[in-house]
Amino acid sequence: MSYQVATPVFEGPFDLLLHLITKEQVDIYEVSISTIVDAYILELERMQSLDLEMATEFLLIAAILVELKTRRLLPGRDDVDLDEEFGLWEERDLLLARLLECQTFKQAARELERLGDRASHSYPRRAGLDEAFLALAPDLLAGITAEKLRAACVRVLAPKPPPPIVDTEHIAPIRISVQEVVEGLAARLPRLGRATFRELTVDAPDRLTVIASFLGVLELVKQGLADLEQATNFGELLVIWIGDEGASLDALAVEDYAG
Amino acid sequence: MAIEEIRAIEAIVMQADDPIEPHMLAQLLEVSPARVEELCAELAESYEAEDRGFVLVRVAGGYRFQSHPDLAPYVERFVREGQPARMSAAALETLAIVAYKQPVSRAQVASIRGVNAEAVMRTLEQRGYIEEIGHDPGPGQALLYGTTQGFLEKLGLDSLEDLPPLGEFVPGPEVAEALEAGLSADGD
Amino acid sequence: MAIEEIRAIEAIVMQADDPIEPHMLAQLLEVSPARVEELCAELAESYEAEDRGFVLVRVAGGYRFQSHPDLAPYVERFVREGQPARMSAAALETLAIVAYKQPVSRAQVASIRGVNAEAVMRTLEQRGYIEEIGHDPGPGQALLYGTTQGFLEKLGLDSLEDLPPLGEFVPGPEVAEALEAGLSADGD
Repeated sequence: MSYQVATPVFEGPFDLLLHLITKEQVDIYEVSISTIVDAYILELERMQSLDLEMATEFLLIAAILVELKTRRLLPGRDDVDLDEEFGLWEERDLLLARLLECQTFKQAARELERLGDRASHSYPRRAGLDEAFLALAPDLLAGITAEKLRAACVRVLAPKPPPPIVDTEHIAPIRISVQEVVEGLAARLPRLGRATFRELTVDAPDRLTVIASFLGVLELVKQGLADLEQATNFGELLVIWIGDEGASLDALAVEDYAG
Repeated sequence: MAIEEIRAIEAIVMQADDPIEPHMLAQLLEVSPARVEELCAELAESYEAEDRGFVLVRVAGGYRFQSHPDLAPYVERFVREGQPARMSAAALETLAIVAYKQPVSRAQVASIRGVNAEAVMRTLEQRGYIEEIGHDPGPGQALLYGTTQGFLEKLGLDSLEDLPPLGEFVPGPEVAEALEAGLSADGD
Repeated sequence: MAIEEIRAIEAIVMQADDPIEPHMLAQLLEVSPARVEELCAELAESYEAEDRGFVLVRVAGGYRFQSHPDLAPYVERFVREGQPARMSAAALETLAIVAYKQPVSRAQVASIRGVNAEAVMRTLEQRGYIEEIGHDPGPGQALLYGTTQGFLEKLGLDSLEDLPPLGEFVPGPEVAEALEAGLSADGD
């Protein structure tokens, strides 16, 4: 696969999508999955440690796109489950709404920057009170003892209590460990030799597991144990084992995902 | 001959190190806040008319003296501590979300941006742009964030109402169409 | 129409925290110190003639704006009614960090406290409890702060070594209580 795709650094999945759609003026269906994977791997290489949350978000969107794309390629539309179809449209609309929202805040950010730039040319007076008036100001140290000072310092330096309950309202918990998935794949793939991504994830219980599997595949590619192939732009993603029989996993690299 | 109130405002604002609120000036001068606003507007105009090197501005809910923006090249040479580092695009976008959606939790910001917001929000907090302003009353009790006085000061705004309406930034029909086409189930 | 140099002097002196020496102004304006003195005298006269509430004075070897002596009663009232009378928790914590961690930069204090320390440190500096004691040798050359002699005297300490040791981080009863309160449903 090609690593020559010149991509700017993307701040997140929306950034990449917005770039692909608005800047490059391409139909997202014409963007091959390998382009997305390439861009993603480039991002991985730029990152010291992988932000699992961001990777998941990225792949969630990639998964929706792949699903949309596959759907479009179905030979006949008679066998399409209407409920599934509606679900897909809903996801598409949701994605569109999120992209528009993201784009809105990008514009708002530019305006904030402009306001800040303009304000930065005018320097505020902060001199405060003259000595003559300072003498009249209440003594803030009145009643402050060395012991109170020590207590205040300890208060600041003491470890903070954890927030009451972790706020996860909008973020689905990650229940599967990518490390487990990588180990599972490393056990299965050498026997299979090659398998489509769909085959590998056919019994995945939920989308998150599919995403974790995708991450796992990317990890194997990164470690030179697997390669990805896509026969045509619209073809299925093929995972090929290229590692030795008893190839051992780079435990450290995998920890990056898990940790 | 300037009237006493005008002179008193100049004297007090000269000694204040934060924008001083009209109601505080009104209390010190024993006049109505409306009268203070009137006098301050008069003062600001007189500096303008006299082509002074400073301005009296209304910012973050109060009045303060600032150097005239024209003269920034001279002042920049003097200011010892360099201007704070420019904000990254990520920081600006996060700040925009907090400014327009406040009170807002970290998770909500992350959900809008599609990326983890923790590090960026911590930086914004340390740099004085945002602060914790409460807890979500819901079951999660998530910390809620909002913008600070310093945010208004740094952006030269009197209040949050002076932020341009978010509606102005919604992408135009051509962008929405491009996005829609890009995601359309029928492709092209 | 005021000339550029006059306006530049007004701008620089307005935003400066301390009196500015004529030779510094001369350097910034690229004119002679004598010319600066001339322009400043002109400015001072114009404020006098216009009966402004502030004056431009030569003090401690430099120029600065002050409120007009006539208006001292208003400023005194502002000092009594418009200034905090007690040390806020944020101010006390900041002062404690500076006392125990000196020399320390503003950014370091912000990072330890997790919130911006600019305004609080400015107040502590103005009140004479902390002061600039050097520059960070690293890139950026951040200003480093420490506590003053006056601070030690007010606390009845001979030297910084007399500050009670922080000791192990065994939370005292009040900290344990605070932690518990923080964990309870309604937080603060």
